[in-house]
Amino acid sequence: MMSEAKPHRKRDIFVEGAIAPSFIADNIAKHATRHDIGAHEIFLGQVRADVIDGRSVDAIEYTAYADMANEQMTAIREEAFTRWPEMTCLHVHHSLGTIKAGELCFFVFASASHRQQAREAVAYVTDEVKKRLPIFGKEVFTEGGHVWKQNL
Amino acid sequence: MMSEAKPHRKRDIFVEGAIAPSFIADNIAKHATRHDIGAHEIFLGQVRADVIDGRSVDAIEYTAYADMANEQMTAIREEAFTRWPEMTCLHVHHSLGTIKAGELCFFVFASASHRQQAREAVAYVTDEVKKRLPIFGKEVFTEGGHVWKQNL
Amino acid sequence: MEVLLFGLIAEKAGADRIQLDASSLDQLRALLSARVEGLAQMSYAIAVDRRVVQNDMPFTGAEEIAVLPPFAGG
Amino acid sequence: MEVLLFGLIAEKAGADRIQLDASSLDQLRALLSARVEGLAQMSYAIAVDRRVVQNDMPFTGAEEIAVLPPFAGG
Repeated sequence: MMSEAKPHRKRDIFVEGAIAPSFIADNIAKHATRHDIGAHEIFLGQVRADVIDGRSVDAIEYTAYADMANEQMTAIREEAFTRWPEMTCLHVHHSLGTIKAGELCFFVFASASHRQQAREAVAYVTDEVKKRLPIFGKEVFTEGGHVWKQNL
Repeated sequence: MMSEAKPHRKRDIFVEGAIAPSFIADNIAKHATRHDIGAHEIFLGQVRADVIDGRSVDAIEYTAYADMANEQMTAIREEAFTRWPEMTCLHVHHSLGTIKAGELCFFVFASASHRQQAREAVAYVTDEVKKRLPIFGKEVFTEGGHVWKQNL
Repeated sequence: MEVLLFGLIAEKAGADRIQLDASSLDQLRALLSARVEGLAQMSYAIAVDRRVVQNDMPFTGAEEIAVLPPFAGG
Repeated sequence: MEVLLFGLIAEKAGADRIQLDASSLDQLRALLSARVEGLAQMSYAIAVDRRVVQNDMPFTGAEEIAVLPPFAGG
């Protein structure tokens, strides 16, 4: 929690494998000591079993240019803390490796005294991560074969 | 999960005491079988230790006109499912009883294929619950005494 | 008829339900003001059968009546 | 210089890093097109020292160069 005072500190957003619901719960629970927080907003990305040309996505294999992604994330964090000064904490985690359909791959978590700032920050950070972070996703089909996922 | 097909079913949003992070995790985990979900959005309300006229809020004691609140919630749910038809699930829980500063009292959870619908639905439902549900909060001070909380 | 009271209003009245005989919403407001000290200065709403009602209306006596101070959910 | 490849482009090239000697961004693009089959038809970006660069620029040889297919995070 003390790290919140230093939004510019270098962080690694990447975790190997899916994001466990218990990890999310632990992260939420850590904020119980912060009595200035009134609102938490969370976004979670879950792998969909999309059907593409008759084949069904079984999993996404995520890779990333991690150094660049973490640098971009640091910039996005700074933008968000500037724009929403009442935000007290911002946590972002993204999976690497094979994430099966139904598993969680992306976790954005902002806290603030009031809900508007947390809500807007999560929307901004979620959208910017998808746009600016060099993360690559290979959608692997149950029937064999794959396609490369593409945001927008 | 099967209940999602019947958004009009009567539900009780109230839980006695604080909302545990493990309850949130369990709720998230239940959606792993829904492979059409790509996005979850969550709002959590946490009790702040606000300082009011020099006294510090230790806890909020929540009471409600539960029958009316649940009827209003059913109406809000129907509005949300009409407005965001790609939303697959919507869960809302609110605490009754004494919730200490730092504890969670309010949980709004929407899931959809894509993030925009889940995001907008959570914002709408959170705001409408605060406006339309007859829930009352007595802010109890560490130093003794209390004031009645008031939204807006 | 039984009238449900909540929050600050229940506190002021010293009860979470009171008996009043009102044949209309306006009459109920008058009786409540006499019964609950300071109510006239408070912000409150009246719900009839679990819906907030603003305008005067007659009561049959079978309604569920509640007096609601400002909401504070969330 | 070593050039980092990712995702679809690494797959097409059959490697996640290749050696190329380019003295500018434009020269790099030309060398990449010759080296990675179908690259000209693909959408990709080039990052120099972890920033996407659009316009031609000279290289000293000390840059960290990466070739990035469309992003898919989230």
